[in-house]
Amino acid sequence: MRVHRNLQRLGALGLSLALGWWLWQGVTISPFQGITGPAARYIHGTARDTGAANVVAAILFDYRGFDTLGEASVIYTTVCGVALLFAKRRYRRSSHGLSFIVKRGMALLVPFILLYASSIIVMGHLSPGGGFQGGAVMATVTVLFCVIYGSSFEAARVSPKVKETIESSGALLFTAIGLIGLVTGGAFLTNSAAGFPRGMMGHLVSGGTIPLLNIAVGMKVGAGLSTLFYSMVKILEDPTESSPPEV
Amino acid sequence: MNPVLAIVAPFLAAFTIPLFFVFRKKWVGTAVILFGVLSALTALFVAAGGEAVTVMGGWQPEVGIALVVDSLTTAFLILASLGFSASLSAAAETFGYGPWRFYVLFFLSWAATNGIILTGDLFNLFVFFEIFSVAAYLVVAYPPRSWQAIEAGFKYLIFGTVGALFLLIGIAYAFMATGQLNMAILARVLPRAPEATLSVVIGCLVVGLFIKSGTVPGHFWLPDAHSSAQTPVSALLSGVFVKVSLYALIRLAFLLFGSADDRVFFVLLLFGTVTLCLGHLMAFQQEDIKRLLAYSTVAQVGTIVIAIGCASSGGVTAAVYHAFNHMAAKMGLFLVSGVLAEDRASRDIAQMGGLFRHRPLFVLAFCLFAASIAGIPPLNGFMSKWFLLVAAAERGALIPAAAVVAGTVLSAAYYLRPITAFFGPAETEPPHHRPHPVTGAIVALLALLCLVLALAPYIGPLKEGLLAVGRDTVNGARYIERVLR
Amino acid sequence: MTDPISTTLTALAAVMTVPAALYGWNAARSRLYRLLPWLFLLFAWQAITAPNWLVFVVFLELSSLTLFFFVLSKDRETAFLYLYSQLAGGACLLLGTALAARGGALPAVGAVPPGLFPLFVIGLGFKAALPGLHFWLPPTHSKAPAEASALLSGYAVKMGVFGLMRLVEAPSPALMAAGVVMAALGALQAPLQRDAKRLLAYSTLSQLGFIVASVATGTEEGRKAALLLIVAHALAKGLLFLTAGSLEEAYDTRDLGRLGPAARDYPLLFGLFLVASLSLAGLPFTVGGLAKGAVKAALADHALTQAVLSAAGMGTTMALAKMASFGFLSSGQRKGTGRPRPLPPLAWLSMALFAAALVMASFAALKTAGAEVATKNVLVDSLLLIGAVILFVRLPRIFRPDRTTPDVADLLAPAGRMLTIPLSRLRRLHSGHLTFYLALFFGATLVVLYLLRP
Amino acid sequence: MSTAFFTFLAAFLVVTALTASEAQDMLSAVIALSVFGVLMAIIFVILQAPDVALTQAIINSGLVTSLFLVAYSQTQKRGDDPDREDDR
Repeated sequence: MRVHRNLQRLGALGLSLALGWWLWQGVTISPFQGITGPAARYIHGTARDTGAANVVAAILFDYRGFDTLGEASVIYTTVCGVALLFAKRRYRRSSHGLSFIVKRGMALLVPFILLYASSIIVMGHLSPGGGFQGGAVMATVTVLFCVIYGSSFEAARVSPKVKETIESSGALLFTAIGLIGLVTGGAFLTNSAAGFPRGMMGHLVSGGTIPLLNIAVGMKVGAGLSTLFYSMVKILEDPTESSPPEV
Repeated sequence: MNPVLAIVAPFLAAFTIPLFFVFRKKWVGTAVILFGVLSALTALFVAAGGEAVTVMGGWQPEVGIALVVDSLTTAFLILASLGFSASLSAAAETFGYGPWRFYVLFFLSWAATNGIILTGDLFNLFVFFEIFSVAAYLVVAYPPRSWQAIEAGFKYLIFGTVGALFLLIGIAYAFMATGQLNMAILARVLPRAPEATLSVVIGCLVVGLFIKSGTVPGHFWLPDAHSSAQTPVSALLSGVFVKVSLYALIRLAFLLFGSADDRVFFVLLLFGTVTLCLGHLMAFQQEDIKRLLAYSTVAQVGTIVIAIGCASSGGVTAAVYHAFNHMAAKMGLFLVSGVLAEDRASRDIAQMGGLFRHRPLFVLAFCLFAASIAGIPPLNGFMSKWFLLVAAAERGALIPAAAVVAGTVLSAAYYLRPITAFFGPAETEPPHHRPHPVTGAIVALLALLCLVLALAPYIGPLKEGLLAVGRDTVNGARYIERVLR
Repeated sequence: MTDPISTTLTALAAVMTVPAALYGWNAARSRLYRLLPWLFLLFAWQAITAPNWLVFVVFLELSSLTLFFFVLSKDRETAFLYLYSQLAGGACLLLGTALAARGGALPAVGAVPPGLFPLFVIGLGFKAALPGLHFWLPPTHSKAPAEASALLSGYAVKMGVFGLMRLVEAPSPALMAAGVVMAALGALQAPLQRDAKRLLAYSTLSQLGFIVASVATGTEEGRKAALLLIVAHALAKGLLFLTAGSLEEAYDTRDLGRLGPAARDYPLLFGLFLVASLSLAGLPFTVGGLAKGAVKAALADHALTQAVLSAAGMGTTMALAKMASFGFLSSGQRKGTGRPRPLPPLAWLSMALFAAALVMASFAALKTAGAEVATKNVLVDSLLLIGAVILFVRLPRIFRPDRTTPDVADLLAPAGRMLTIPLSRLRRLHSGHLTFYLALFFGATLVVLYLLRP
Repeated sequence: MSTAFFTFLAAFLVVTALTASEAQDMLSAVIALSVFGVLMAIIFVILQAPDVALTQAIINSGLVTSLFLVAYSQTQKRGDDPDREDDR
């Protein structure tokens, strides 16, 4: 049996190496000739086109904003599906938590984490960061709540329905901004051409729709990831177990 | 009508249904139906609007994301909206509106399907494929009562992720070699890439789409997923989801891989033939009626892949025509067999005795659909197979053509088994008698669709439309010119 | 297309269908079954008058399908065997048609490109039961309802021959060899059967051999002779199958070893049997005898073929003599109750119609052929006929009905077992093991990449 | 320095990936995957992609790991996957 197993591993190794070799021999590293194609346009045109200081944010939320809608929807889909599959009523929420000291420490930390997350979201068009990252940081707060205070506390503070509402509103906000662009600018997700203020580069109010879309994505991702964790952690606290397992 | 609305309408549905649930729980059902009608109508209006190109954000196609409507897009938009509407109605009857999250997933997959069909951007295609696949894994695993469904969903998840990975690698290589993502521009510049890179790009994309569409050897998830899922979901998977991946294969094959490069089409012919034979032979051995239908879907996927591999306008016409036929017939088969299996509380063919007396109309519809899929002469399945045979003959692909013909005989053989069981004697009365008015109506409409499709080669506009799909799709230069104009 | 061949066959279809439909009228399980012969007639007409091969194939398949339902009403497994074999033939034809349609237009019913000739012959061979492809014929003919057997043997196989007639425009030695083998095989097997309808089935095979050999000459004369024999055989065999069916109806068995003195119980039935069998055996001045004479005349250049066919003709005679002797004349081997069941009037009517058609056909054939042709070989033919009967009487041990003979249908079960081996291999590939699946997939990915290599 | 550091990171990346796939104990695999995520984040920073690095650090090392841990705590803790049950 053991020999058989090792043979299997050898086969797997051989397959991986062969596949890797094929992929490797397809890699082309052309001598650097300067940036061409859309990349050049993105680098040179961001400031002129959108007024955003962060090129990545401009690509994500303006040039290829439609992709971002799709990517955010992937998370939305996942969250919805996990909640669908784990929608079992028989799991009760846990009110177990960790020790008092940890709880206090966490309580002191939470405002700062929230502030950090909001700054990442709101300043997405000026500095690295944006809706995805800020939303994820936001979601870690609820994860910490679940771990440290128990999920019943978490559910009491931010009920699942509120999260649901935030998530859907974020997604709707994104779509609505796109539709405004369609009505006024002739194409879905039109930014400055649809009359959104371009603002002064480097200022908080700049980049037209980009900050708004960042906020929308932040709502969507933050509430979504937190629902995801909450749905799964409900399973964890199955009533058949006497005490919550140490995580 | 702006093409993007066909994507946005189902998205809006998916984003608002949770709000309805939170604030007005009673309106969820109405909202689902209204949004279903809205999405279907939007897609049909976009399809009826004729050729159009629009770029998100008002940029040039090179910088932004382009949506393109041409005849191939039109055909598949119609296919998707028909399939999704039918499945939605059946699901509303089967599940009710309690599991509202299911409908959210349903609309998300609808939006993603329309996105895949409409998009003219390679990375955007991948993004929509992701939404589509994730939604598909989850609806397969719904409801989490049965472990078979969960396991099938898991298998699908693993395979789908591997497929997505290959798609992503292919797209990344294409971007690395050219710096472009727009399909029209890529069609122009990709042939200038080094040969080795090109082969990796094409190989990865083809293999990724093989998994997504269920072509051998990426088919292992398909029988489990299609047979373990709930009836409306199975119908949707076989009727639409598989076709969407085949749409992507058609589009990329003729646009990016270049009709000049014969190797790709040889690969398609080879794997299509293998898929066809394996699907038929495995279907022949099944005892479970839904598994039989699932393997038959594998075989039909093989048929369509062969049609694509013919690399001619006739082949594409046959592929699209066959996709429509298979959608109509296989959705009907899944719906009918779901109802009958529920009556018998078993999916075992041997247990299906006496159902003709129990539900004569459903069984007769089953016979019609089965005859259509098997390719019994005057029906639509025969028509599309004939188109395919002629295309294969023109290409000189004798073995695939022979396989298609042999498959007809085999599929007649294995579809006769459930049919004779239905007409045969029953040991016990069927234990369940739940009426299925909506499913019955959908089955009737699908049967009607089968008959209309059988007449399609004789109806001038339909025939012209089908031929135009083939002509326009093969002509990559026309597509490029329209997008970059 | 209208020419003597299609006109004759169109008329023949109607002549065959009406008695068959009448015969089955009472036995039909439901009204739908009464519709089947007429559906068959409709499809047969369409196939015979088809402008191109595609239409021909489609309607040929549809006519097979109606007969399939016919057979299904009596025996399920045989029906499936019939359907699969016919579908296989139709599939070959369809493939051939598609390949011939490569240029654009659909190929007209007629000669095809030489490369496709074998494919068409195989496809039509399933229908016309060429040797090797005839495995479906004996079981189907023996187990179908009598009226379906009459249609099958009388007309359905002739549609395959019709295709061959259109297809063959030049002499084809291979096809002629096939025809000779068929004739010999059928004549060898027929007298050895114990099932009355199976005996008739093998005799059909033998007669089809005559027809195919005649068609294979590729001459106009050969085609004409074949057409005459088709008519003669269709009418005679239709009547014979109906009489055999009546025997089964009356005595509840087809086993020649158990059938009793039917000639005493039903003298009229025996008379009808004699009419048909004499014509089939080739008695001079009957349509059968004239047709066989015409076939031999058409094969004047092929002495060996002629000789084999003469021998095969004797085999047919012996088989019919056996049926007459054990089915009608044997004295009370039958065990059981006294009076056999009476036959319904419609059955008598239908058989009378066949007999009338046969007699009329004989007169018509005599009139067109003229006295000179009709009397040319009277002596030889009569001698052969009498010789065969004498042989039958002198060698009773060979023809005893309690023997079982090896049969092509015996090969079906081993062939089925052989097929299951690769199928089970394939099933084991689907093991449910995810890692194994993934390994297979990655292997195939490498194959794809290798095939795409620059 | 940069090249050597980069090579070191890449090699370590491969090691963690192998550990994750070959570890007998699920928990070790989860932790190895988490380390893998952190290394990826560092590499992204070196490649001057701070946006991606931020996402990688939060999602892969934080959220995904915690989800894996939740799943781990619900599965059998004998540390081996059922496929290998027959080996013993």
